[in-house]
Amino acid sequence: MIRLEKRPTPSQTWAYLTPLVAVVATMIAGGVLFAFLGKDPIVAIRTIFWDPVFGEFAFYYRGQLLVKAGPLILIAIGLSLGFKAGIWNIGAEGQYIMGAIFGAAVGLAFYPMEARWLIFPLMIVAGALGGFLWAMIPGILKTRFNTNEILVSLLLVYVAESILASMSLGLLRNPEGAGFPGSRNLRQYESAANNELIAGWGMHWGVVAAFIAVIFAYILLSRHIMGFNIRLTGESPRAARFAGVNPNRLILFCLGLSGALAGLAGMFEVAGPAGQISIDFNVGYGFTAIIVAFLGRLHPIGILLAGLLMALTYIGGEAAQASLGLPAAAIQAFQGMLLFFLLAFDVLTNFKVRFGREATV
Amino acid sequence: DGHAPLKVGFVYVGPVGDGGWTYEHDQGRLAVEAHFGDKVETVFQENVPEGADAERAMTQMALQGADLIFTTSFGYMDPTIAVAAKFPDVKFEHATGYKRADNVSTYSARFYEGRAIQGHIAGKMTKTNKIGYIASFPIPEVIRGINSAYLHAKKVNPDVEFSVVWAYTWFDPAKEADAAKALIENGADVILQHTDSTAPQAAAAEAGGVITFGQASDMGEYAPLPRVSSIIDNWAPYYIQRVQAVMDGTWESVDTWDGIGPGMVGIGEITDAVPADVKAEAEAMRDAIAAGEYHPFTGPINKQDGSVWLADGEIASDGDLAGMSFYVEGMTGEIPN
Amino acid sequence: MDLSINPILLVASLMVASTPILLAAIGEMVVEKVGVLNLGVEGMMIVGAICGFAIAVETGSPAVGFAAAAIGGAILSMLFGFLTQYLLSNQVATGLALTLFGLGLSSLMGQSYVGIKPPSTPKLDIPLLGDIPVLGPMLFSHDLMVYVSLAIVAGVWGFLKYTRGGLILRAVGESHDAAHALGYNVILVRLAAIGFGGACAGLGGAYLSLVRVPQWTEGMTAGAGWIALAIVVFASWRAGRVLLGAYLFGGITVLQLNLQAAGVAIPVELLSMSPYLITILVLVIISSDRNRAALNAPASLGRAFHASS
Amino acid sequence: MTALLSVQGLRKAYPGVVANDDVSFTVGKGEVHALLGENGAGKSTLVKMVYGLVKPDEGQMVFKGDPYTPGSPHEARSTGIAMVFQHFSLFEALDVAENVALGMENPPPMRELAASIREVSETYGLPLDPSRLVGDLSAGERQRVEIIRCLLQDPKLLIMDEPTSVLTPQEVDILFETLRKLQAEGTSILYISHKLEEIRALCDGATILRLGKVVGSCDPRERSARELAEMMVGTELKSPAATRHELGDVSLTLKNLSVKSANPFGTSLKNVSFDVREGEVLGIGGVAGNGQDELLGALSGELRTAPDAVQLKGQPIGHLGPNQRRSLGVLAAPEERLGHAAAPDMSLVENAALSGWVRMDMVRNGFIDWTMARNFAEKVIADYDVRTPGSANAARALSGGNLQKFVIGREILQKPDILVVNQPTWGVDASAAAFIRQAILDLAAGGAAVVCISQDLDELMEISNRFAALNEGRLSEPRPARGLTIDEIGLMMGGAHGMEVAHIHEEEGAL
Ligand SMILES: Nc1ncnc2c1ncn2[C@@H]1O[C@H](COP(=O)(O)OP(=O)(O)OP(=O)(O)O)[C@@H](O)[C@H]1O
Ligand SMILES: Nc1ncnc2c1ncn2[C@@H]1O[C@H](COP(=O)(O)OP(=O)(O)OP(=O)(O)O)[C@@H](O)[C@H]1O
Ligand SMILES: [Mg+2]
Ligand SMILES: [Mg+2]
Repeated sequence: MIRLEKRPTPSQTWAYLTPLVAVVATMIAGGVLFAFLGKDPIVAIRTIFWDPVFGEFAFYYRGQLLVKAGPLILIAIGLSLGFKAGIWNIGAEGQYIMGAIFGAAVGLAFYPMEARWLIFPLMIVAGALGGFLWAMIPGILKTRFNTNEILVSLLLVYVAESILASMSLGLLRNPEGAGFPGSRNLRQYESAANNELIAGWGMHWGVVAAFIAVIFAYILLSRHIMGFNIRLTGESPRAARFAGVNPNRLILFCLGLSGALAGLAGMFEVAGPAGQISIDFNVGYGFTAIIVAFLGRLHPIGILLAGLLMALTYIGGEAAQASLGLPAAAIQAFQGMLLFFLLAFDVLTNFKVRFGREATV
Repeated sequence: DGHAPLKVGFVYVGPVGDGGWTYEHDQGRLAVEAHFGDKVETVFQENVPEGADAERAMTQMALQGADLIFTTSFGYMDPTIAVAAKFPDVKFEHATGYKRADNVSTYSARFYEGRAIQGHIAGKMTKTNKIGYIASFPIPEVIRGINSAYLHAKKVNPDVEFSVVWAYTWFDPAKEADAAKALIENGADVILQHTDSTAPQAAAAEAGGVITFGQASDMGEYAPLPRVSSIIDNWAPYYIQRVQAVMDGTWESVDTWDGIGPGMVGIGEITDAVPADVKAEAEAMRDAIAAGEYHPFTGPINKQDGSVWLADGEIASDGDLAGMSFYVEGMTGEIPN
Repeated sequence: MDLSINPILLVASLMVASTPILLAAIGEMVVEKVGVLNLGVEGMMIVGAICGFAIAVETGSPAVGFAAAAIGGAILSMLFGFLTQYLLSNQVATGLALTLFGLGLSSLMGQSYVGIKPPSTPKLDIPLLGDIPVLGPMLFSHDLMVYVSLAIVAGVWGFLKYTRGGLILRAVGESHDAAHALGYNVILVRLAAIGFGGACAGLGGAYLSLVRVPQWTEGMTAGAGWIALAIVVFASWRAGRVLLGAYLFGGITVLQLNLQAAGVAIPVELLSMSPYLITILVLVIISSDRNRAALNAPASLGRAFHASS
Repeated sequence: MTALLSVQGLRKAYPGVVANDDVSFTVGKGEVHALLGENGAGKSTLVKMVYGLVKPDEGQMVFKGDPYTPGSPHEARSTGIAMVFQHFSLFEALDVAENVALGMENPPPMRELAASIREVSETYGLPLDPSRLVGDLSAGERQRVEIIRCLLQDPKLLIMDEPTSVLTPQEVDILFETLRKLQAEGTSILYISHKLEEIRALCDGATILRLGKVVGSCDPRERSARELAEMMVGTELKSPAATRHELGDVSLTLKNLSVKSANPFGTSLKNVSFDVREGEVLGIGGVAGNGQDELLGALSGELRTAPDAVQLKGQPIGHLGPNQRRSLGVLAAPEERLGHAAAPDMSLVENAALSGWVRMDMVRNGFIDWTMARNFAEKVIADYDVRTPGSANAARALSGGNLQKFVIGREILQKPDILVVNQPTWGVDASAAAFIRQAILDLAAGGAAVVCISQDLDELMEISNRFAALNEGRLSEPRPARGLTIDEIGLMMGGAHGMEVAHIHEEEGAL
């Protein structure tokens, strides 16, 4: 069987190499899956990984990569801070929804007043606040009552979804929408719109915020005492307490920050790419971001790359659906495989793998 | 004949395997393929969320040379308009929406016509005088269906009562099953559903002594009992006609709202579980509606609060129907929000 | 207010409604009891749902279907077991990946089973018991799987409390290092528990697709696996309380629909969030007693084990 | 005496270390045989091989005349070998009977097992209640569980790896009586301990290991403790020298400190009071698990108390957190090196910043100056002779002794006014231990007040001015260390649990 020997220090080389190895392994295994489904594996892999970036319509897809990756990165950055400290916010989806509702509500409250300099910044604040408050619920329950934050944050996703449905059918319903569900389209409201900064580039304020978040997290983790405390708590909670870290404050900080970033992502999405609050506004970014965070090994730069990679598999996967008739489910299974391989190869960073019968029991 | 085939794209909100809404649209796509053979090439993308993803799916199809794109969910309305503006040479067909453009048509089905027939059968057949209605979301489409069914049940059975459960989902089999059971336990012996899974059918079959109607698809596997009839979304005739129009160069932006007559709403076979006289009445109503002789919303009809909506003999306008957000007189309970 | 809800029927239908989460939760409880956190319950459930459905349709026998569902769930869980136990991957992330993968895989497997009606699972009309006035229709008129799920709960309870196997299982969850030092094969014990958890989740999924709904559709578990996870913590890792938690959640879910059907004037949105809100509330009450919660939680939950001695 | 177990040419290599190399020795029937050696000499590895937990790379074993190759501890137990582990192999959330059952091959039904636990434990003078949770037991009682677990299986060979390090002197006496009784019944015992006087009192033979190799064997009854120690180390030993200096004012005062443990199985502190002067070392003894961790926590600031309960030169600091105390000059070095005093996977630079950033001024506007942190780490490494390839290495890559030197150095180089250390030389070899003790004495000589919590009584006698003992969260009255006898210390530590407790309370009352 396999035998693992713990390395005295994690291998730097493997830390960089494992994601590449995992992607290659996923391509091979995914190719087998696609061949099994009767598609040419080479074409399928090329459609997924190559065409969106270098193919005929890359001019369009490159921008779309940013549109898709933006919220994933923004949310994943927030989550990664908590995950690093051992605080498991699984409910970013709910915080994303609440951010969108808060942001949109503020924007719509001003309709049809035109004052972009006031309304859009207010929406940003409201979006962050919405996500923050929603994340504070598991935070406060955990610090006050020791309630498991994984489950509370998760259950609150369902609650947020109910609120979203009720908002798009009630309070925020477009009064000129003939009774149909869904709010006004914020993209058509100049003061609240989060449109592309340069047409066709895909870059909107949410993507800018994601890049800022990456830089912010990088500096926080590598230079700032707060980031040090976060890492320390994750490595060894007891040593953190010895170092003077207040665990409750850290829990609230991490949950609050991840909630605020998820809320921001929701707000930028509702005012931009999605355009409106609707029953099915949320599409799982909050859950996918968890995967992105781990795919990026909880490192800001890693998350940036992982977010882009994940966006690539979505966009390439959609292209493969439309052009090769590959079922959506195959893409989902393929993404699952990618994560499996990434997690599996991670072992190489911390362990030397030996094969053979030698028994260390 | 050397012509490149016409490329037709379909954007679906659910998986083609949902057995309901998306499934029936995909049946329409397959009918197009069967009808035109080599002359068309169809592509589709399933599980496309509304919003940015829908916009991308449409753009992608347009970039890859689609000539006609059907966008089959209400939530695709704004994305369809936005993408259509960027690709003026591509024709778009948006289902159930109300925004059009030079290259965007809208189409929808008058399901309330089928609901009238269901209401009639239900009113005649109920013994407990309690009819359960599993509703999805409180939107005009659903409210219209409830009102139509209620009016026609009430017409033949003044004692009838409707109880509505809002499931807040189009499709969640387990929840639909629970809702059906709750209604049955509450005394309902007829279940109408405006959600897409067959779970309520199964729940009714298990309970026994309950009748149901298929929704979206025929759900014929539950015939003759509990399913005694059904409303079928039949998009094939429309899709074939619109593809033909593009081929002929006669395509224009139109707003289509078709019912039983043109075949967009199909009434599934009424089984022998329905007494012959009731069946005959129901079929007569179906034919009258199809022929345009009868409109299910013909006055006098009052709103729930007792105010007059339609005077005697007055027929509801399409505008009123499209935005319907109230119950008719006699309905109990409130519409959420 | 005229509350025409019939409590007998309510109990009967909550038992059916709760069975899928009960099965998944009791399996997950065993997994967590042995010190492993598998967040992939949803994925294993849905794979069980399609395996059970497909095999039941092919063979015409729901019993064979259920067996296949258990095997399907267990096989999928072994993927998690291999990654977390041999390759020491992060359990949270691996569990999430399992859910993603399971959802995709099940849709692929189920493509040709959409719109098919499965063979029906017969109800046991237990002769004498079924005739007892109130209790008969309430408790003794279900299909076999309802009783199997109860038997599994009782079995798990008895196994953990009274048998040596159960003792070893708890010991491994408590301190894998000590268990290893005494010569118990930590990895094997854990794999067995993970497999059991997968099998139970598979059964729960199949109960959905074969009995409760019954049909196959993509994504039909609709979050039931997550609720099962919540129930385990809610139950503070005790079999009896898992039953209580699952029936409570199922009960509220059914009750809120019954309240709607009975025309009670409570806002629908509030009713539809009530199962989640009430679960959170009870969770808060249960976990606020810090010491008790800490005593019950398996001490090595979620920690990777690497035998280094 | 005929041979019960004989071991021939055993070898076991770990990556980078040969833990055992060509080890041979024999244990006779009814013999109590000692294994001696410094930390890391390979004693535990050797007995784990005998117990079937580790497979040897080379070599044979013969048990009762038959070749013996245990594949697992189960096999060892069925052959008649039982073991008490160095680090307890107990499960805190399970009860005594369940813990015992887990260590037996064919345990009887629980009810019978409970009865026999009660019976056997009383026969051997180690009373135990089978229904209690192990987490609620004291360290001494836990050890009884391990021993009873072995006794119930009627072992031919009983292996004990450092059984006395957690016992009071009185408990040690009871244990020895038990072992002599067993010996009289014909059971052989393989005994590992660092306490050479014990070995001289108990053992019939000894094998001495150094760096994995057998370097000698002897009859310990015929050697002095010093001779034994020098055989182990291979060189002469030298003891730290305390300089004589005047004590200053009272620096640290604890007044009726009571605090609840954060750990459900921990011991809460009850009414602890003492004061320490500048230049003084207060030694606090006691068996592990009697509130040592909590006392360190209450002093370091990890556990908050009433402000007045802890005072620095009369100033209340009980409500302050660790970093506020650090800025006032109160520093601490916890017992657990990996995971408490240091984060295992972080580099030494980061670990230097961990407790050093406040006092060494490494943080400006919330940003850490990593250059300063690196310089500090390198100063610790240089001044305290920490053997490591560099400051970028992870803490867990250091050996225990070197990491301990790093941790102690890190605190002392911050020039504390008050230093609290817990088990400063635990698991550290003789020369490193001497180095650390000297550093503590030098610190005190420079005018700092030092509280040294330790289970090593010799160490405490060697470095402290006054001595007090913790027992179940209560602290005895501190007394001058010079002139205390082992018996007196034993009584201060609370004696054996159970029977002796009442007796002790009388004594305390009489005082
Ligand atoms: N699993 C392992 N992997 C790698 N090295 C190990 C392992 N176990 C022990 N070692 C090393 O083998 C050597 C001998 O260790 P062992 O535990 O047998 O020493 P010991 O004599 O019992 O020491 P102590 O007095 O501290 O208990 C040490 O250098 C130790 O670091
Ligand atoms: N279980 C283990 N797994 C892997 N490596 C280990 C293990 N135990 C010890 N080591 C490594 O073996 C080496 C020796 O460690 P150990 O703590 O046993 O040293 P030691 O001989 O006791 O030294 P010191 O006397 O300084 O404590 C270290 O590099 C350590 O990282
Ligand atoms: Mg040892
Ligand atoms: Mg050591």
